[in-house]
Amino acid sequence: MVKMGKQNKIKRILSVRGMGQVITVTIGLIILCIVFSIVNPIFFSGKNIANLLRQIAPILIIGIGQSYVLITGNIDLSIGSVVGMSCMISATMMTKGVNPWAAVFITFICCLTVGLLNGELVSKCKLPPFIATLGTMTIARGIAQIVNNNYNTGSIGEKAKGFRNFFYYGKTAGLYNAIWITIVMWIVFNFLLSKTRTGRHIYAIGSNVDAARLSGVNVHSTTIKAYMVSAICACTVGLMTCATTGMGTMDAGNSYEMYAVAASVIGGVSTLGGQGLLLGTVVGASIWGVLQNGLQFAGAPVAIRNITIGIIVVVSVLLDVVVRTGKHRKRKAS
Amino acid sequence: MVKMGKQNKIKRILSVRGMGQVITVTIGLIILCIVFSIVNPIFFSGKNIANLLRQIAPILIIGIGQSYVLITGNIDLSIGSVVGMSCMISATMMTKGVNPWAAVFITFICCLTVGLLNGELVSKCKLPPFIATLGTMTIARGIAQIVNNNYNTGSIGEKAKGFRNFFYYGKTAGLYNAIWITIVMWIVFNFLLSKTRTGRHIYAIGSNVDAARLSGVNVHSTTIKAYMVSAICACTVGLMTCATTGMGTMDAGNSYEMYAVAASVIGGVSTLGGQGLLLGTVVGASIWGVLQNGLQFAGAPVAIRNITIGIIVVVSVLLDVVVRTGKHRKRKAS
Amino acid sequence: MDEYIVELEHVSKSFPGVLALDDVSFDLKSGEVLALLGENGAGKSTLMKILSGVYTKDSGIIKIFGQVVDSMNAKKAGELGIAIIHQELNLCSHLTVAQNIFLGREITGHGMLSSSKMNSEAKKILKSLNIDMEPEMIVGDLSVSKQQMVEIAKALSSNSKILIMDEPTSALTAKEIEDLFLIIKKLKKEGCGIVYISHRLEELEHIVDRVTILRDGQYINSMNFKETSLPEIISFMVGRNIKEKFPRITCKKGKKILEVRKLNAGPMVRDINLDLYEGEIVGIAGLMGAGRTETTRAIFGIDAKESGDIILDGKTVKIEKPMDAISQGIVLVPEDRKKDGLCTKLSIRDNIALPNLDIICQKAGIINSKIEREMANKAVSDLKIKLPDIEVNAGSLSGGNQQKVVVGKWLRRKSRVVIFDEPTRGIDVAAKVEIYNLMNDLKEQGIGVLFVSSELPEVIGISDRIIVMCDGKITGELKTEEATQDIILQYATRFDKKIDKDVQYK
Amino acid sequence: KDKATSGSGTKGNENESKTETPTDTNKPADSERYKVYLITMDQMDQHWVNVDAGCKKAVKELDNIDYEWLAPDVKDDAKQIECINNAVAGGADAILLAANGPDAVTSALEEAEAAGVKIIYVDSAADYPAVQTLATDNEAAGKTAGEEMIKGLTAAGIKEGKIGIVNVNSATASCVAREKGFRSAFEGTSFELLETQYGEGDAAKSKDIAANYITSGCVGLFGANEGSTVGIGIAIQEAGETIIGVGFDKSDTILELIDGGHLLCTMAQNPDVMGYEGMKTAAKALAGENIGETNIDTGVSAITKN
Ligand SMILES: Nc1ncnc2c1ncn2[C@@H]1O[C@H](COP(=O)(O)OP(=O)(O)OP(=O)(O)O)[C@@H](O)[C@H]1O
Ligand SMILES: Nc1ncnc2c1ncn2[C@@H]1O[C@H](COP(=O)(O)OP(=O)(O)OP(=O)(O)O)[C@@H](O)[C@H]1O
Ligand SMILES: [Mg+2]
Ligand SMILES: [Mg+2]
Repeated sequence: MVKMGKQNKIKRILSVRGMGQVITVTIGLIILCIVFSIVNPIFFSGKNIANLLRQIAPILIIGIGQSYVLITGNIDLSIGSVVGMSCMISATMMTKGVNPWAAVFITFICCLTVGLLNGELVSKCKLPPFIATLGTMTIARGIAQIVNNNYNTGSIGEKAKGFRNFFYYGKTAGLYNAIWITIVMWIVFNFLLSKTRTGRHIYAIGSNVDAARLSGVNVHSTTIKAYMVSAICACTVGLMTCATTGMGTMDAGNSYEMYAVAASVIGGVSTLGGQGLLLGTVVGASIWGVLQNGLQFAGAPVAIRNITIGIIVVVSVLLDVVVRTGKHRKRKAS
Repeated sequence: MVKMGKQNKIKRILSVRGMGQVITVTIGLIILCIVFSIVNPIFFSGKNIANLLRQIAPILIIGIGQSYVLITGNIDLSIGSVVGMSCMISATMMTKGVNPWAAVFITFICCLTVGLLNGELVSKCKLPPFIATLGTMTIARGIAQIVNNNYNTGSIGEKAKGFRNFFYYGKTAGLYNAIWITIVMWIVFNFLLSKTRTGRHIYAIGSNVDAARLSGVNVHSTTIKAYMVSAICACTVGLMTCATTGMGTMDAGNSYEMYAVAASVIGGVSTLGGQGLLLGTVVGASIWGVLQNGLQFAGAPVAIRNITIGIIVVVSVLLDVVVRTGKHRKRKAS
Repeated sequence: MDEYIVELEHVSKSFPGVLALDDVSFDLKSGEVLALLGENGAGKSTLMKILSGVYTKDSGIIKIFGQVVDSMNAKKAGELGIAIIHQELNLCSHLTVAQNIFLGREITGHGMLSSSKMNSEAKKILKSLNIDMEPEMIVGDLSVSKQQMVEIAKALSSNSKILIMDEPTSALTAKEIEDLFLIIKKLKKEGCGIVYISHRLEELEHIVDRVTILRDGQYINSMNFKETSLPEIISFMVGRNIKEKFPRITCKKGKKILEVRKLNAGPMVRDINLDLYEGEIVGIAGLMGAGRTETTRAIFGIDAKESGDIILDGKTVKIEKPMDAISQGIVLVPEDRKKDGLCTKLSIRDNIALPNLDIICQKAGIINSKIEREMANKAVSDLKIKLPDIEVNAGSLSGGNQQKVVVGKWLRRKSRVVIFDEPTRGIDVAAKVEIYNLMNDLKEQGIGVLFVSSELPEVIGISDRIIVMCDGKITGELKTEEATQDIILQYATRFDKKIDKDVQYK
Repeated sequence: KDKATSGSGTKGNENESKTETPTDTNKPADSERYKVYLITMDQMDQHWVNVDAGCKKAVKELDNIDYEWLAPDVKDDAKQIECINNAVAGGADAILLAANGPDAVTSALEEAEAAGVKIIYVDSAADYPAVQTLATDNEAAGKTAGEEMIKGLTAAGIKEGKIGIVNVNSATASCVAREKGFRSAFEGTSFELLETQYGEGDAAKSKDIAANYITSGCVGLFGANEGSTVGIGIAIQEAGETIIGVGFDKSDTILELIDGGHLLCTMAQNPDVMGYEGMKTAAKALAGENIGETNIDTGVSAITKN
């Protein structure tokens, strides 16, 4: 056994769950940025960076939610539909003259109900999370459609100007509010996950649910909390979408659940649970956003975008698996 | 020990893995049909039934593929994209003057490659199946888009008449060929799954991969075979789509993987592996098709369809879980 | 000192098909170390799990510090001051040492986890255990023995008054065991009551005050350790009429079937040499964790071999995966039936057919369901498996019957060697005899039988020759006539300097 | 229709001062180069290719334009807004936009205009003032389609019956407008217009829907875009009955179906004209010239057999 000095402390931080993956991917992100800047110098202009950050924002927020759920060893496929639901419910109410902030409040309640339902189905009813949230995904999309009677809403109007500025268009201290919201949410949820008891329990049930239960962790309420966080994140993105477009779109958030999985997984969150850092999710979401933005500036057609993204998802997880198996072998042999 | 009489034989069939679920859902299907017939008598007309069967056909075929993969305890998210790939590759070749049957052959090769890749990533590289096939899903969609340079193809023309009749429009013995193809594929794959060694191995690795390996099952090749079957099914549906529309659509097959999961799961295939019957998949796909068709005749808007389908997915799995836990409890108490 | 802090009265508990505890009474005083002894499956762990609220009792009374506790659960037990170190590791492998130690009762300040405080507390505990381990290391990266120490530290950190240790030393090194004993002595002085479960009887004299013995789920007796002797304890533990229970047949020893030469596979299989002849059953005895299972796994091709040869009927065979072994005629009835033996969601018919599909299938790989059904029915009637129908799920059978299915699926094919790893674990006495008879049948047919078991009486009762393993090595080979439990235990505890010579059991 | 309102003419003068384009080293040094982006709803349809082709043609003639086509991977308001933001970040002087919906992009356009970008609508306008709108009046076109269908039905001696409508989804404004126009043509007739069904623009799905309509005895079918039209065409072709099919957009497959007599006609827009004229307008606006008409209907022509 070796005594650990200060230089080893750095080493230790690097060896924290998933930190290796975060670093690998950060390097990948930097390379991507350099490549895109060379291909088209506009990519690295100040204007585009502000813009890019605002594009990363929604992906990162849903990525945070999905990361919470993935770390507990489950999955949330309903995210995209909850985004749509949130967008439609808030917009419909605003077009009907409801005060924007009241509408926001009610929207949160509705979305949290979906989160609660997900948690109950998975944790109490023991449905496989994939199926439970596939079901709620379809139902939530149906609600998004029915809420304004199968049509997108009209404009949410002038009265909602404050709402739109708050969630997307306004700037505070030189930075778009959408970015501020993302930063605040990240700080809050990162704090919850890394510094509180609930956060610890989320990791524990994802790592070994039986051990966690034997240690007195309330698996049921912890699972529900994770799904609630996911619903809050999806709801926020839905409101952001509503603020962005100034109307309710029934299709809003389509396939966002998959983007969220991709952002989380690229950032080193394990789909098997127990492992992952929200720092990684930032990098994962950034890679996703940079790819979309950079490939567009590089003039790449959609097809190339898809192929590149697919390969990056597979390779980043493959890397992770290879690294972990390597470690595991070493451990077993020692 | 009890000797078995003839009446017990029926009992035995009923007690086969998942048969209970199949029967429950069949009753549900019958009720649905009755309700729809009452709402709109056209629903039960001969013409609509022939038509309905043809609408069920693609869902059932991809359902078969997904069932194979689910029974091994994995999942295939790439199905929809492989449908798109198959449709675009075959159509592009035909518009470029390739002989339709040669095009079909090449299309199969391409799709099987995706199946093989899925199998290798899951079984050899030990990627979580969700992530591996999420990656190949994106890549395959990219290929579908790039194959005709990011555009839908034009018409596949007169020369492909035979191809179109074979896969969709023609009739044999009074039944559409699309239905015949489905029947033949079902018979073949049901036979493979229930009557052959490989089929047994598929169930075995889904039930307990370690026990299967210790019983001499080649887990690697069995996993690959299951993904191959899924690719064959998706490819066939892609060709069918191409034959139906007479052109290649890059979007073809969008979200079919989820329809396939739904058909399988409603029919009693467990997403946890080891359990399910292709007979159930027939019922699951039929429910799906009947809902789509019947709700149109009933004049229901899309939202209601989504909500209905979501609830049916959740409830049917919930029922299954309840029944199984009930049994378990009874056993435990005894 | 004489005050009872735990009193269990008339506790019973049954699992599907097994009566694990039958009207057991048990008590523990403060400031004593009580050894709870018994064979595998005697019900020790079950009793302790009931005490610590993991399982709920079917009937009986639990009194803690004189108070009757009605509905015990894990959380309540913790609050009452009961801590348990489980037999199996129960750690979150992704979390750090300190995080595991404080899981479920994290130290917080202002709603925030105080990591530094937990780390320093953990460090203190680890230090008191004399473990040189950083509290921020990830548990999954630690060796099994270190993980076991974390489990111990976790239990100690709760400052409990009642501490249960279920085989804490099975994975520890000699030094770690010594440190643990020091801790136990210290806790004893502080007035803790400690229940200590172990199969390593040589450890007892260092710490134990009293022993309580269970057998087949029943309370046998309790006595002060000083007033008894190990042979007496063993006789109470084993305590049944061995002759009737172990049907023995004699065959002529024929030619050599299997030869294992210099087999190495990981730290638990070191330089294994063994021979197996026609017409004999070779027993492999040893303590828990002696490496017997790993040896059989290496032979069967589940785990990779580092070196060594397998020679079957004079020919060296290449076995890289179980498939190879099966096709060569070597089969394994694995130890862990839930994990390795059964596909619980499949029917009995499917399970029995699974390894025999080459026989059942026609050329094109198509199953002949008639042959399949006959095979399954034959296995069921031969082994007297109790079931309503061969189509029911394997998971719905009782443990013993499941075990019979696991055994039965390997007896339908012509094999040269059948390896049984703990085939009688968790099954009732009558079923055991059926399995012995099966092994005898194989022996008569000239098939080589390797029989791994932790139950010494059955090894002695059934084998013709006994190989004893300890710590991954073969430490002795005995003819049945010369074997006694004492001698076997001596060989089985020949650790490489794991414990000083003078403290070893003689 | 009051979309693409006037008032954009005055904006034309503002850019006199804005002569320097973003620092892009690849460009020739002459100062009067402009960057123009075309932003469409997605990249899939033939329609957009034709708009792009029109733009390219104009760019060739103009020779002081750097032109690029941006499109989201799927039709999605939020993603189209990202495209607009990207174009602005990319130093656009003008944007030719085919707005996904009238309302969604307005704030993004406000931001763009604040950054000095000229906006010209092609194909479909947003509810925000622009230099010019070059589009099909979708509602009028839909009405024309309805009238064509009534003509066809009358010619076939059909005076009443059910009519089925296959649309993309209820979210695409242009297609919703077409449907509205189509429905308006039937006011006062004794035809029954059924509940609209949505096929996501997927020809195979639309075909299933159309086949169900035919089963329920429809005498006429309307498809609101390319995929929907292919869907109704092949369904009619297969049914072999005299059902009057009228659709939108023009593609090889659709033309073939018309030639085969399975579709009565399709409403062909002139996407290349939109692209070409739109680019010319952009150049004019950037040069500070007068634009004149702010709302140009690029027209539709009903393409029938021959
Ligand atoms: N969860 C369970 N389900 C079913 N049977 C069980 C379960 N746990 C224990 N048993 C059975 O109860 C009996 C007692 O088991 P227990 O684990 O208490 O034995 P033990 O004395 O601790 O043995 P060992 O020395 O092997 O640890 C055994 O027959 C075992 O198979
Ligand atoms: N998968 C594993 N990972 C880590 N350690 C293991 C693993 N399997 C076994 N061990 C450890 O290796 C040692 C040898 O175990 P093994 O099962 O081979 O012994 P055994 O003699 O068969 O004992 P048993 O009485 O349990 O059958 C034990 O200390 C055990 O804890
Ligand atoms: Mg035990
Ligand atoms: Mg063992």
